[in-house]
Amino acid sequence: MPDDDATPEAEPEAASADGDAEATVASAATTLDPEATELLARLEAQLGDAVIEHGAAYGDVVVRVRPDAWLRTARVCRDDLGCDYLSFVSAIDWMPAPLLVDEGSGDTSTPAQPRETTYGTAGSDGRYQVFAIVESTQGARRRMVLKTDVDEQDLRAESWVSVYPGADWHERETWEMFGIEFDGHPALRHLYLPFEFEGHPLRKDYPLLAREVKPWPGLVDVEPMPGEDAGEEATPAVEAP
Amino acid sequence: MTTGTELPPPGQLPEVHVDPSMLRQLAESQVNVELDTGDMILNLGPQHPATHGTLRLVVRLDGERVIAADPVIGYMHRGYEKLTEFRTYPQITTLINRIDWLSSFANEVPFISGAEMLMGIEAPPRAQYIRTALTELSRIATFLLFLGEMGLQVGAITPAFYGFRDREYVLNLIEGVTGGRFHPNFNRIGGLKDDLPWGWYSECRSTMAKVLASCDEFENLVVGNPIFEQRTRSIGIIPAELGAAYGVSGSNIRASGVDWDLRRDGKPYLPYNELDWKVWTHPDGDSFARYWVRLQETRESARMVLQLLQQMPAGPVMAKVPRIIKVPEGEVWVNTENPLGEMGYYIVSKGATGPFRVKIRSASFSNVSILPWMLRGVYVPDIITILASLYFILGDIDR
Amino acid sequence: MKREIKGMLTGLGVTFKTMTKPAVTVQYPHEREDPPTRARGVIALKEENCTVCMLCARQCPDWCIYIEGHKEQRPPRREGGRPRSVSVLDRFDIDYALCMYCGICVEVCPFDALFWSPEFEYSESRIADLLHDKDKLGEWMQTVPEPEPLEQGAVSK
Amino acid sequence: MIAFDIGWGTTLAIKAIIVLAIVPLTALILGYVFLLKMMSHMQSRLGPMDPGGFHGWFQLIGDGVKFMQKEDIMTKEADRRVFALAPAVVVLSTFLVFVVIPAGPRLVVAPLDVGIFYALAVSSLSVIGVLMAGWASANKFALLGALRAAAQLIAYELPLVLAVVGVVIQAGTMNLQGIVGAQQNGEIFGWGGLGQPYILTQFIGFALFMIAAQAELTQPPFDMPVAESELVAGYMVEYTGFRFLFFFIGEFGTAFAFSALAATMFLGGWSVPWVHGSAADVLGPLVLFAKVMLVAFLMFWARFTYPRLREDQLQALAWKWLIPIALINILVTGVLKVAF
Repeated sequence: MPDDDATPEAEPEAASADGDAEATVASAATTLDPEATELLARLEAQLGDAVIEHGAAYGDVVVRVRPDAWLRTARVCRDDLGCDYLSFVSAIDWMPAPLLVDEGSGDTSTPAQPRETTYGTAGSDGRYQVFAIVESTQGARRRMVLKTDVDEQDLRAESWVSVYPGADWHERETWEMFGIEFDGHPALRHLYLPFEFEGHPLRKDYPLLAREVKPWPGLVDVEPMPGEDAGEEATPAVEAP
Repeated sequence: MTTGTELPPPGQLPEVHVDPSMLRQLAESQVNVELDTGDMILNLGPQHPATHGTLRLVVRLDGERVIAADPVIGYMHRGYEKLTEFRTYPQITTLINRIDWLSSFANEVPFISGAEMLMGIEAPPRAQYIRTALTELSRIATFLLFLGEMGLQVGAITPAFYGFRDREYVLNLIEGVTGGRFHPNFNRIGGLKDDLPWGWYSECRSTMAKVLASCDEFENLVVGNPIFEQRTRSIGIIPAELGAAYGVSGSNIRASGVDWDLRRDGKPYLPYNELDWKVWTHPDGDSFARYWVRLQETRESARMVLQLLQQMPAGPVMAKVPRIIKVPEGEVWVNTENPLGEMGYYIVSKGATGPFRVKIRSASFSNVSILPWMLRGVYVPDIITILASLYFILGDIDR
Repeated sequence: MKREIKGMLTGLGVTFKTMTKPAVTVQYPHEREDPPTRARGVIALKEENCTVCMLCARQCPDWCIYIEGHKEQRPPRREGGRPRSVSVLDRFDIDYALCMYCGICVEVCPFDALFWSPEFEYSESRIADLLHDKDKLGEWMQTVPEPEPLEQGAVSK
Repeated sequence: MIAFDIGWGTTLAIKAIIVLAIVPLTALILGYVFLLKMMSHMQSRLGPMDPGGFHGWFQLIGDGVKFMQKEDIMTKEADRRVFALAPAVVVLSTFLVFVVIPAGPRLVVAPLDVGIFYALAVSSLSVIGVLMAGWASANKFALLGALRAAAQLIAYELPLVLAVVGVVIQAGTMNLQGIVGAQQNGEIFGWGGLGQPYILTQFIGFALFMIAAQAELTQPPFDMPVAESELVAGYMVEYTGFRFLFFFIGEFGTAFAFSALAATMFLGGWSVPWVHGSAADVLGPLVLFAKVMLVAFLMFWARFTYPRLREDQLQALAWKWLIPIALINILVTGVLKVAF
């Protein structure tokens, strides 16, 4: 299992001032203290080849497992690793959001995300990923981030309700927001949204309607002075933070 | 008794051997048919005094006893996780202190410390101390309201006013520093917006004395009261392992005997290890235990704030941060001990001025998810006691 | 049984004791309790400092600042120099019906044109009247207090 | 006092009209002094200060006018006649109790011989009114509130009556004037200076009466039927405007009535030890009013301090504790009565 190093490739141009901070960021992200590595080793011992990839995110172990071993992972975590506390189950849509506004219009109301699709710690082999965090309230009190991939054509994942009853609501919310079916879930029905709501809002391609209704007040330009320097571009598009 | 089928002539009725138990069962079914008592479906909410906002509880009653309860949430859903994808970090700080609006400063701390971890920036010690003091002050404000509110839900009108009166002093303290009573918006990546105003220490010490006095008042008025004990002892018991499996956190799980407090056991995010304080637990796990644990935690927080004032280091409150903040790529999970329970943010950043995805884990969402299990076979008045003792905020549930 | 009776009586004692002590109510219209100096009541605009850089309007999460300006020719500072072109503010409205008092605009303004003032008695009967123009924002400039001194141990910025 | 004789019919009518005028006034006074001012001071706030200038005395009258001009809403599925009649029945029971309360040697509408028995019997009429209200409003919360009220009021009739039996044994008569007389010229171990208010000998009876009266009035710690944090307003939830005013008058009028009964039976009613004859007619009402205020203070003090008992707990309290103690109290009083 290659210890996938999650050092950030894109060198952020604005953070050049704190070069040394850059080094500490990289090291803090990847180092795993002994307890975390021991926890990871015990998990891998139980699951064997189901663990595809693992990484570290600021002191927490991130483990990606095969979709068919998702329920087994939960049972292993609760029974063998002592992670009796389920923090949450949710999903991520890795596709970059479509550009709402054409490039040159100087609309900086939304932070400009990179256009190409990159996957976070422990990678992903598809657009959707279900991820959960389990913690232990006894003993070493460690935490673990578990991820599994979801096939884009057939959005399915195993439900954790039989192991952690608390997952019931989390999975209902994830189904509602991302459209990922959970097999074995007692009653997948709407939790937040009214029952006649179509579409899955947290998907990246789902538009934020509030922003299309009202024009952005920041777009108004100061009209150029009448007469000779009308050609000069009105307000230098200040690089908005 | 299905009519309509042609009965054979009397003489030829088939010889039927009927055993006695069948007869009793037949008689009973006869009775049930007559007394066909259908269950009553009662809608508690979304406008209801006991639901702290817009939670709707569809309850199926048999007389006054609950057969099944199904919480319906989403009336306050503002879609924060979607909004965070369209905002920069300073703008999200103003957003997230509206999730649990009673302890709003405590909401900002995990998000900002997560962003600081991603950027590798360390807030100066004085800023860390002021952050801890303001988090504990918002905890005191939330719990004071709870101590009064629980009395109101169980029937006593007076404690609610004591709770609100003492909470005003604490809110004035927070407003003195941050400028906002409810939504301070005081955290910045790398530290705080400003430093403490002149005279804040003395005002804080006198307020903490008032808080401790009001805790004793609640002890006498509510905890000592036998009617309150009768109404809350062994009502709504949460077993420790089931609570953990449902994700119940904070004082609710500590009241079931789980000695787990993220300020001490979780990732170090604020200088709690430099203070000496005790994590309070209670073995019973019933509504009384939850009230009692929160009362002790209010006192503990007041003592903590006094210690913080003692050891407050001098120095700047803002680290050196580039003017345009671009958080480098990476993922971080930061969870803190908010007054209502474990509040955490899973921030996925791709190097832009705003995060790519923020998963907001709010405490009340899981605390309320245990309700269908807890409310089976409970009286109607006890539903209200359990709802009050769980102490959830609707903004926290619906995000 | 004795513990219960004592519990009941101490409860009565608490309410009686509170009845004898003076109430904490501040009777608002007659008595006033003014908010702390840092209270974020309303945003005041100092028009001379504003250079129509639009940063506040861009950074506002609620999109409630509407600005319009135009450019003008100003005589050069030194006599031989080139005439300066300066942006002048035509319209600077803040819609207080939308504003959530987060303070990003006051903070992000590079020319210190926006200030907080603890003034809070500006409610209107019609929600549309909450859209205040730059004259009203200018009037509030008088109510902006001096920044108060900091606690010991603070390093003044 | 009145020179010419105007026949007992008209005097009865005049007295009845006076009582009809007094009851809303007493409800107003009690509501204002205790519900508005005392409750707020107990909660470290001032209560209404602006209406009417000095300490907001006009507040409740203003509320009354507000209620009267409010629209009278009746839900579509409501059982119209029963819905309209319910508040009348509740208030009727309050007026009937006042008939028998003496405010002076001659200031009583009808000095019935069965005085106290009549008063308690009539006060339980309100149960029917409450049930009617709960049933007619076609609202689940109201129905729950009404059923709880029925169970509670019936359960607390018994301790109420048993608490009074001690006094009746000691006074030898059920006529309220007789009870007041007995207390006026009885003496404690030979010293007749202070008369013999039955609270000294019947303090258990007094405590039981107060607890049972608290339950009859559905006030905390027994306010299950009107549990504002659960059933929003119990059986009163669908009532608005003038009909709600009826319930308000009913509630505080009955509170005044029970305080007056308690004052009459345990604190010597209108009697002051040294004053007899016609002077008592002038002083009587004031003395009674002062004693009523004292008793009502105890009632409302408990109301603003205690949380609410669940209905199965308050039933257990009634059947397992109050009734046995009341029976023992009657036994002891009977034995002492015979012995001395």
